[in-house]
Amino acid sequence: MAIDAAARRGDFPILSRRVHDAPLVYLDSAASAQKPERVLAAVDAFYRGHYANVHRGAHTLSAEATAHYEAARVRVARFLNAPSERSVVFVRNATEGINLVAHAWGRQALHAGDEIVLTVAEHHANLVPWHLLAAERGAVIRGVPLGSDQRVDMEALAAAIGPRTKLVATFHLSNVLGVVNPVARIAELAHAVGALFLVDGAQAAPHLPIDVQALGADAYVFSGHKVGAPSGIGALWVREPLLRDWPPFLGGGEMIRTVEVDRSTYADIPMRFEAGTPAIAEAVGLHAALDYLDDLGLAAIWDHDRALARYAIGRLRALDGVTLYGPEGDDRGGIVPFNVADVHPHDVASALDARGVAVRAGHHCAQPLMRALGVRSTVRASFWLHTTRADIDLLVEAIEEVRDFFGAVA
Amino acid sequence: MAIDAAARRGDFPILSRRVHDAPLVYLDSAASAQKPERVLAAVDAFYRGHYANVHRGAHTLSAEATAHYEAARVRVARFLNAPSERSVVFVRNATEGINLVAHAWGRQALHAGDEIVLTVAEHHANLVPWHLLAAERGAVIRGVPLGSDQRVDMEALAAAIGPRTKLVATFHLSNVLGVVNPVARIAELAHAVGALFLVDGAQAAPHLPIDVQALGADAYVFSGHKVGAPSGIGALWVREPLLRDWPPFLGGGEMIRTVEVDRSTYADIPMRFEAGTPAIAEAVGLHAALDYLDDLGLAAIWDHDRALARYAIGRLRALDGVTLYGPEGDDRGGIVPFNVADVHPHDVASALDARGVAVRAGHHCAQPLMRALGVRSTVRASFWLHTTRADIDLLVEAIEEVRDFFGAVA
Amino acid sequence: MGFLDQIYRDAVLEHARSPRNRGALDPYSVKQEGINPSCGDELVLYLLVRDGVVEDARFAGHGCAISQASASMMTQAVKGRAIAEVETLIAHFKAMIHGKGADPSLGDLVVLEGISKLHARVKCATLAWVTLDAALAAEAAGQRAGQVSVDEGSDGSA
Amino acid sequence: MGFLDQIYRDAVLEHARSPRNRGALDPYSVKQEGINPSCGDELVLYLLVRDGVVEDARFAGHGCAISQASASMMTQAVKGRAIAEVETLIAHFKAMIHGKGADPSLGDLVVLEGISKLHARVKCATLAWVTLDAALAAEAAGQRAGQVSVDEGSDGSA
Ligand SMILES: Cc1ncc(COP(=O)(O)O)c(C=O)c1O
Ligand SMILES: Cc1ncc(COP(=O)(O)O)c(C=O)c1O
Repeated sequence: MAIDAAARRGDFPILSRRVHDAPLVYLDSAASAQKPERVLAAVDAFYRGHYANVHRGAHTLSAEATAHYEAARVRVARFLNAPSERSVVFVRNATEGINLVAHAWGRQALHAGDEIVLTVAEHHANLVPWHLLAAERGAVIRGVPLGSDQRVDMEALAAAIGPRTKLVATFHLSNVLGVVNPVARIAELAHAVGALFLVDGAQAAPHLPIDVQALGADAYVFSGHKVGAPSGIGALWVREPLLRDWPPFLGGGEMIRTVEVDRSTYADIPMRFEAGTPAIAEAVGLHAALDYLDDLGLAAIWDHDRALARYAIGRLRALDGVTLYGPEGDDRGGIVPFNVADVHPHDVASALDARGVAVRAGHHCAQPLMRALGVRSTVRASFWLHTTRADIDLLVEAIEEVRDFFGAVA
Repeated sequence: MAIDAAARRGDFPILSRRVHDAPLVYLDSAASAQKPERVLAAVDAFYRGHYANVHRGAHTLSAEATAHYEAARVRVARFLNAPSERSVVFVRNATEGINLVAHAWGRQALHAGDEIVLTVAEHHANLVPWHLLAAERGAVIRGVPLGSDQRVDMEALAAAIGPRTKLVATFHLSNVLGVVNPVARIAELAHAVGALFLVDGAQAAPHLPIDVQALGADAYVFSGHKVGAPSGIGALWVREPLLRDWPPFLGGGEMIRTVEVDRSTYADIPMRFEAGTPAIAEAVGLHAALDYLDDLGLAAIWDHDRALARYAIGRLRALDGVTLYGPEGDDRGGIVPFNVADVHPHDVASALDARGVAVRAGHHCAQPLMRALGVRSTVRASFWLHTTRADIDLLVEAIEEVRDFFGAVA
Repeated sequence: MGFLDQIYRDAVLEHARSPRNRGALDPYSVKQEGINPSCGDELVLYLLVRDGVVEDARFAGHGCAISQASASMMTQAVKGRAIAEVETLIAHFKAMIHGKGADPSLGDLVVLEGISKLHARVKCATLAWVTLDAALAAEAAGQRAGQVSVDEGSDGSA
Repeated sequence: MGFLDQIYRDAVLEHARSPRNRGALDPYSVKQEGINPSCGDELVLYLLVRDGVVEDARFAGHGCAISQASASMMTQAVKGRAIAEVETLIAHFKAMIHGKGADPSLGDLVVLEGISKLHARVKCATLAWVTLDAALAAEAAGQRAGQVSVDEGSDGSA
């Protein structure tokens, strides 16, 4: 079933809002997705009917809340096609998931001179945790450049991976270039040298079918807020035999087996990695969001996304003075960065906002990539299942007016 | 204004629920608080009207979401009477707040042989992070016992604090004993040797007025879910000159200044400690919850709490075969642990649950305290602003039936 | 207390009050500790296994009526059975306690079926069985002692 | 685009297109870098301070129309003023941009007041001023260079 985006708009209450007297055209889904009614309703019903702390109480509400929370874990495992929910850990967001790996795995596995392979197109979330870890452990980071086609340079990647490589960490779908990384191929390269392979799925999760087993990932992270779930929840999946061996990261209630005043022993997975009261209602919301996406079908969403990308790229390319970034092809989803000649991206974004069109401007938490593209920042329009061609037409119209309005402002 | 608990019941949608055909009597607020309508409405309205990612976009929704999020930070500062919101960091829960201190402060400040002073009455959240840290840094943990009155033994505490003490970390209100710790006095002892003084305010925040300056705390943590806010949010406050000097903990977007593929520099406080997309709507919910509490008045809530504790202790003491724990006095809030002779706490809790009365049974994430009390576990009834004397009467009635039902089961 | 009666059936209360096979076993082939971290309850299970048969089983430790009754009935049920049979019994018990119905081979153990409706207490009922499972694994691996948590080997119904 | 016109007033666009006092200053007493981490824009501000007076001010760097216009107008406004006067001006500018009204002493700078309504862009307008503030502090401390982020010295209206 193809996505009927115009009909889907009705699923998102906020899309009926007006901004500066214009109807809202939300083209910032890559920063954070809006929430379908179904998610809001699920969270609200949970608080009104079943809320309590989890894993703790001997009473009905607590048992119900625990069942809801653990059902969400099973749901995430299914969404990722993970073999078991035992190695699904709830975190705040993709960022925390990556930091968890850096601490629990990295602080014991990395030694001086060991190497971490990253690409210049990573989000800061998949750079900074490794900077902090490398500084502590004396490890070396190898940055892989883009090829001339603005995809990750696979030859350079293969060359960067060597006998000292302990980790390869890269994105599944780029939050700027909109392109899918050949993850399964990278997994082979990483595994050939025995390195851990972590995939940052923050942008892929809302857009593509994910199968962590087919991808060959050892660890996979994503954020709930980008898939239409509430803020404050995300998930980390790690291959089970690996996760079982990692020491704890955060300490506190729920993750223990026995505690004395000066020492403790720790619970088995996944509890070992979930210290304290978790984001309970947020997990329930994540469950509802994944149901919503799977009902529509990730394959259909990905088709819709790519069709919109082709349409938008075609229309924007026809505009004088607009520069587009990112590759074209069947591996290109609906994230479209561009610049307007002689107008700063922030001014473009404000001018679009004045017409109700919400886009992002800046470095998109990808400063190294900006440098690789030879820019300081870009405008970025990003699409999702509720985005229509009409939205893109409004974007194009608004960009035309921007040029008129600003004339040449350096 | 005194708290009219019967009227307040109407503020909490879940309290009209029935459990096993009986009206719900929720006496597990210490594990997690139920949510007032006002909080649910604030979160829902935010998602329907103003949601977007924060600190990132140049469009209206993003600016509105950022204003909401930052207003919540200002609100938390006011709730704690902190001098500035700049040193309020949003975290998932109290547990993460304590772990943040252990990592950002502890990993650079602690050296082999340095000492950490804790009490046996701490929640695991205020024990395990220090176990992990001490193991890494070669530090020594000194556990302070209870006195014969089941309060922290202040003489032993004073004796445990010495020239090698680098940290004193203790609770404000005990999650088991229901007693307030003399925090300001402990602050003096800690500061006399130049130690950092961290206060675990997880139980205090829903029940007492908090003034971090008057308490002399260097760091104070609490969880949103215990004050009627959504799950997935909490706050850490740290005295500003201290926090400003701490290195980052989690790495990622938002907490950086500049990023290259192999190194980064970091933002100023509080952003330095908030990597990735935060719990945005949850912060909005926390704001609403703190408004709700301050409108009622924390001083009034504390009076209500203590009056309920006196009433409950009086009634339970009159029951044969019921053992109560925790001190009595003006420093005792509405957390009442007890055991029923010859019936295991879990069986008591299930029997109460069958009558709609929700209590917790177990070690309450305080295993060292259980040992100190000479028990393996207890039942715990805990009260909040919606708890009435009628609720306590139902509890007492149900306990009487428990004894009849089980007879003597060891 | 109609609901309670379904959980705490007379036979359950009777086993809880007068547990069978309580205490240590000597000699034993494996001694396995099982703990429930959420409440701190612990069980110590002793098995004497010879020629693929559980010749004797006893248990010690502390726990609620449900965990004690479950352990008591379990030790009765496994004594004298072949390991393969015991493994089938474990599977059937776990299925029952997770609400998937009671296999006839469970015999008297069906009085514990009601607990499947009391999610908060399922772990109390399974503690003895998870410990038994781990004890058999330890025995097969030639170990004489071990520790297991009831959270382990979760099957998604945690 | 009525809303836009209130923000990008003619004078603002004119300053953005033809910024005054652009480029490096030599000699200078302090060179202060200011950055906006959320977009990566940077400004380098040069001041020549003598006998408590800002004798000259120039700026370099990259930024949007608002940040460039703000820097251009700021350098014009501070030249020749005593440090105490400049500090008052900074305070008045920050008050205006945070929606607390425009003090008459701001003169031409009032054309930037509309930006107070565009929360997402307030930091663009304040970048030059935060940098100026830091430059004066550096100068007072006898330093010749520094770096500051526009997130610093937040007053709760981040
Ligand atoms: C005294 C105390 N400290 C810390 C915590 C941990 O709170 P959370 O689980 O929300 O992190 C709790 C709550 O369980 C508590 O009662
Ligand atoms: C590719 C990529 N990775 C990681 C992240 C970080 O996600 P979050 O901020 O939810 O942790 C993002 C989103 O901003 C992203 O686009």
